[in-house]
Amino acid sequence: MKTRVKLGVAVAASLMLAGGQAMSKEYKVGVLLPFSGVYAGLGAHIENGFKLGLEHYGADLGSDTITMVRSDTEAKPAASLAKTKKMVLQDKVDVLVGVVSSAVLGGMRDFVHNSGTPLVVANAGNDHMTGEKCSPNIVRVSFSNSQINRPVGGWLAKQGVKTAYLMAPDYAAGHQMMEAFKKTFTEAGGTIVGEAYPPLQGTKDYGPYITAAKAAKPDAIYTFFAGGAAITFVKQYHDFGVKKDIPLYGAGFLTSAAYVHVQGEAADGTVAALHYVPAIDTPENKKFQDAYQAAHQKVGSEFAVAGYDAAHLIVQAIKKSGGDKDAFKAALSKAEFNGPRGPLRIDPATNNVVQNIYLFKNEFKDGKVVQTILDTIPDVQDAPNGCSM
Amino acid sequence: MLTDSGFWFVQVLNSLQLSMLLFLLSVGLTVIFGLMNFVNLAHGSLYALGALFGYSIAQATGGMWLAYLLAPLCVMLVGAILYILIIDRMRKAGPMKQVLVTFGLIFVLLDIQRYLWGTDQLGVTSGIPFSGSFEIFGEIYPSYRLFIICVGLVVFAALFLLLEHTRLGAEVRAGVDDPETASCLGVNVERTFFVVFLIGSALAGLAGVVAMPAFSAEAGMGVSILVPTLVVVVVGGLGSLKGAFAGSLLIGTTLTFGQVIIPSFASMLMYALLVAVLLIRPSGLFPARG
Amino acid sequence: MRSLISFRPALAALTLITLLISWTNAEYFGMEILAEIAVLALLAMSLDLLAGYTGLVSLGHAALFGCGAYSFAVFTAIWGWPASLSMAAATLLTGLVSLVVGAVVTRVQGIFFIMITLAIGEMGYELVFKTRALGGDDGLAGIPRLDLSAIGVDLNDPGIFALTLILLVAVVYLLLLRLLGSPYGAVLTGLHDNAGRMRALGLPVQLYQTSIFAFSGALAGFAGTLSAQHTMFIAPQLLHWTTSGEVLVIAILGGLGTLVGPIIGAALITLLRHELSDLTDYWGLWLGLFLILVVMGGKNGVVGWLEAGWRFVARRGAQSKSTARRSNDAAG
Amino acid sequence: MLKVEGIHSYYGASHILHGVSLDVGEGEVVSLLGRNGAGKTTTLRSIIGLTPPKQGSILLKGEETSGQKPHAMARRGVSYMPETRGIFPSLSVYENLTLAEGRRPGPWTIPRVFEIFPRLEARRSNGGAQLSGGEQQMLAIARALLLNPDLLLLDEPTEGLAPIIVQDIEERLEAIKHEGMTILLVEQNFRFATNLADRVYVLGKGAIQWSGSTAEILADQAVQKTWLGV
Repeated sequence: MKTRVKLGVAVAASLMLAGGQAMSKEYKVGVLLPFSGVYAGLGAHIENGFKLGLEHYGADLGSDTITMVRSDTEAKPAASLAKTKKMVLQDKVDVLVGVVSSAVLGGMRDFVHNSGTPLVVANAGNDHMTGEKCSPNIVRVSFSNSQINRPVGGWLAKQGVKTAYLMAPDYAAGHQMMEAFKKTFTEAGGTIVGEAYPPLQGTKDYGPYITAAKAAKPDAIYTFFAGGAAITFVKQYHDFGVKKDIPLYGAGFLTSAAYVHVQGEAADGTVAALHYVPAIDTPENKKFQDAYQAAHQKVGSEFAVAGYDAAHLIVQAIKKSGGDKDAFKAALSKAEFNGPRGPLRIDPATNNVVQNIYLFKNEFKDGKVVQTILDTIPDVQDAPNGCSM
Repeated sequence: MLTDSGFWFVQVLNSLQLSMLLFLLSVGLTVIFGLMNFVNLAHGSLYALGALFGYSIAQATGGMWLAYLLAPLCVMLVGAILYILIIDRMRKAGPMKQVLVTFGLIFVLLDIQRYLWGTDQLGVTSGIPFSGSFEIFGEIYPSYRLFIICVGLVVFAALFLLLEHTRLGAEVRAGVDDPETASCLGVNVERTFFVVFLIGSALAGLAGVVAMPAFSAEAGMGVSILVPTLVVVVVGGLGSLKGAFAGSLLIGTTLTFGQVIIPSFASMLMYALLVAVLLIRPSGLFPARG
Repeated sequence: MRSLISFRPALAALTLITLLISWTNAEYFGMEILAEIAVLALLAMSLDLLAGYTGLVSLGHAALFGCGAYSFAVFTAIWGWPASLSMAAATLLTGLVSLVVGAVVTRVQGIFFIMITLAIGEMGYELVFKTRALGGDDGLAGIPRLDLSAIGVDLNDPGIFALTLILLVAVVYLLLLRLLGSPYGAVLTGLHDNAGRMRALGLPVQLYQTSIFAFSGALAGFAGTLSAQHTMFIAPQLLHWTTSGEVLVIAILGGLGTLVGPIIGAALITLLRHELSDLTDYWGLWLGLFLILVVMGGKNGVVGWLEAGWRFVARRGAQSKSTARRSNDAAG
Repeated sequence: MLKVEGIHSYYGASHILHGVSLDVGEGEVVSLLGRNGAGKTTTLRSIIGLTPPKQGSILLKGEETSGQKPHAMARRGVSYMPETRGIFPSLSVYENLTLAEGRRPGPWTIPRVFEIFPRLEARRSNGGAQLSGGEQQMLAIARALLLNPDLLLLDEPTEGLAPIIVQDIEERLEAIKHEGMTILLVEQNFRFATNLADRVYVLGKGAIQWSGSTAEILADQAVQKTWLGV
């Protein structure tokens, strides 16, 4: 009773008529995403993007077909590990894709590393997974926490920001993002005048933190928040009227395309950095957004793009390898193509993606938030950080 | 910063705002607890429903005022359905089974919310009253937060009058003290339970719809608010308005000033406070039943 | 009545046999499920001692489970102790922690007990979540399994691991059965029925409650060490109050105060969860409804239903036997 | 007024009443006597509906009322004063009274009960928890009267009170009796009960063991000794 999406069936059928039956192969992709629990929303975005990617690129495989087996990770490490094992050992999938939470990725890591089945990570940004805990079996097509924030420190210092106050939720990703920013910002001569790490869960009342940050009188506030916390934070920051004195900067999840319309006027003036902005003006992005918006009546977010590019990556690697397991893995590590986010490639030294980071500004015009790209930092690549394949 | 009186004044307002939100949530729960001896873990889900109904109504009408009025009524209707189908039948089942049934209800209501409203965050960006801010002691403070504080105080005053100066209030207090005797005096205790459950549900819904413009609405937002609400109820003492009010202020203040003074241990502080209060007063600060 | 007393152990034997039969048929994933069931069964049995037999409903039990898992992980993966020693030390440590916690929490009753255990459990969760040395929210990996190669047992084989856990469930079940049959067990049941009267009789009620809290905690910690070995990775989720809630669900669904109920509950919930989540993304809805219906059915969980069914069958059997005898008499 | 026939009542699993039958005529004061645990309180609780009987019938003014809820019984004119008196501690004396007032039309109003129990008027705004035992008893009786009942069920109105207060209460109940009130009285205090009652039922082991007029029981030493231990 698995949900199976068969794609390229028509193509396969027509080729079969042409006598290519013996040549066609079926590839199984195991999709591991949270479909329930707090990350269910992200799971849905990535899955939608992944399906769209298979639609757009699946035909490239000719007579070969890709079958999806999906499993709900519930964002719980133990449950996810059991389901990963099932996919690899029982369903015998050729490749795994997905994983939103870094804790879930941490739980799967050793098993995936020791199994022969590669995993394409479509969200979880934990630096270590393409650093000291990297694995030839784990390829990340989304981002790493430090990759997004590292370029911002120098950029911000160049804009004349001398002092900054940091704020992020109190968990690994929050700390990694802030650390990466802090390093480049202080190297460029900036000073951190204060930091606050509110709890990840709980009442989500940032009033007290915002009041404290304001009292520290920095030139700018640099933050990372995502999802409901990002909406609440941006709204409250706006309501406290701090923005005119202290501009708000952050990792781009702060004003993600997934929910910036909910923030509305509150997002106005916020500048953020991310590997994808819907405003990117390329034919690849237009094709993606047109199709995505037609199918789902909403803007494709960076999460959807990660799913979409994961599909592209897998199709490309299958095509290159012709079905050979090792060649497939090698092809994943060396993939290179233009996606909605622009040029991207996988760095064989870490298996992390190399991509542009966009600095973009949110402006509230005529009842809508408009995002415009201020600057593009090309080919941002993570150092190996203890990774040896 | 530590000597800046404006800073501390704003933090006091912040703590009041959080306290009032907690009060709106916990007061219904505590009276249901006290009157019916009923442990309703699904109370947080009603909060989420209030926010989500409020979102839909605001979308349809283009403003919040109708949402403030109608969303609590919608939640009250859900409360009525829950009462008739489940709560009423579980009243005498003992706390353990009640915990279990309402724990199951959390799952059910969560998935219904996800099905109806999806998994994305929702929020309104226009038609919000008091969306500006005002200046006080040289600090800028959002007017909407003051609005939340006022709603909390008004509800407290209204409930105080209702409980202390009306016949329904006397019947509720009598029902908390001794439901058997109250029924022998002609009080339809079961109907009183029902009315109190509806009011409690509506207040949870009100909390949700009032919080929605300042925060956002999403399926599942009720689960994370449940624990602080339970803490307020237990610290305040079961069944009393005074307890809910005092407990809310205590927890709201602890969380807010905890966040300012020792940010990473604010929620830990809340739990420590609960343990301390229970060890000194094993039935909370102001229990309705001695 | 006699038939009912032997009914539960018979049911336990049947459950165990069912688990063993499914073990012989299980594929790889089946082994994982069986191991998961066994760990949950141990944890739920430990909670049953508290909630079912002594009447102390704890929503902080997951934190003790997590205490066992995390201390085992620290001893093995960080300090490099052998797994066997670590298991013993982690169990003992959790028992000690439970003793201290138990001495505090047993001072309050009823709903207040539920809340104080929840609060202390959440403090544990927050502590682990924030402690970088324990991996914080990313969790802790690299946990080894017990090395029994000296006696020719390879626990890294999923089948053997699952089998070992199932057998452990059986052993713990028998031990707990003996404990509950002892005078000490009788006192516990008395505490459940009427703590006030026991106190009036001059019994050191709190001492008994604390001791069972400590024992139950140690058992939960032991289950924690097994859970860590099963997944070889642990995350703070393990300690969260919702995990306690789920274990409580397992115990009550199976039948509180029956000891075999938690084993059945663990199997049922685990299977339902995996099956339902394959069928629909809204599996929580169906699980929740199922839970509500079972509890509202008014019997003591699945065991309660089975016992009611057994009584019915037994009565019908007795009736038909006596009717048969009567007709024989008439004939004679 | 009241006719109870063969009722069986249970507390949880334990079978307390084994077919109790009794009747109370209009304007009569009937006393139910018996030792502790004989089932006296359970009989009253069964009539008012707090412990609904599983078998048997209860007829009030000829109508079957078995299984009715207590609040419905109160509205039909049965007023029950529990042994524990049931004063609400979080309500003032006045509020305790208003709770019962106005549910049925009749002669009893708050000013009128203040006439009979002037002590209550003096303490009208005190909390229920601040009253002495005697005051609580007066309040409980006053409250029961305010329902304007046709039938008054009193459970041990003298329990735990000083003799002088018992005397006081006896006088007031005597006055209420003379106004024509029908009363079913449960008592341990033999003298008090026989002073007030017209007829007596003796309850033992969950069943009626003896019944007769007050004069008869006063004469029957054997019954007193066997069932009451007087």
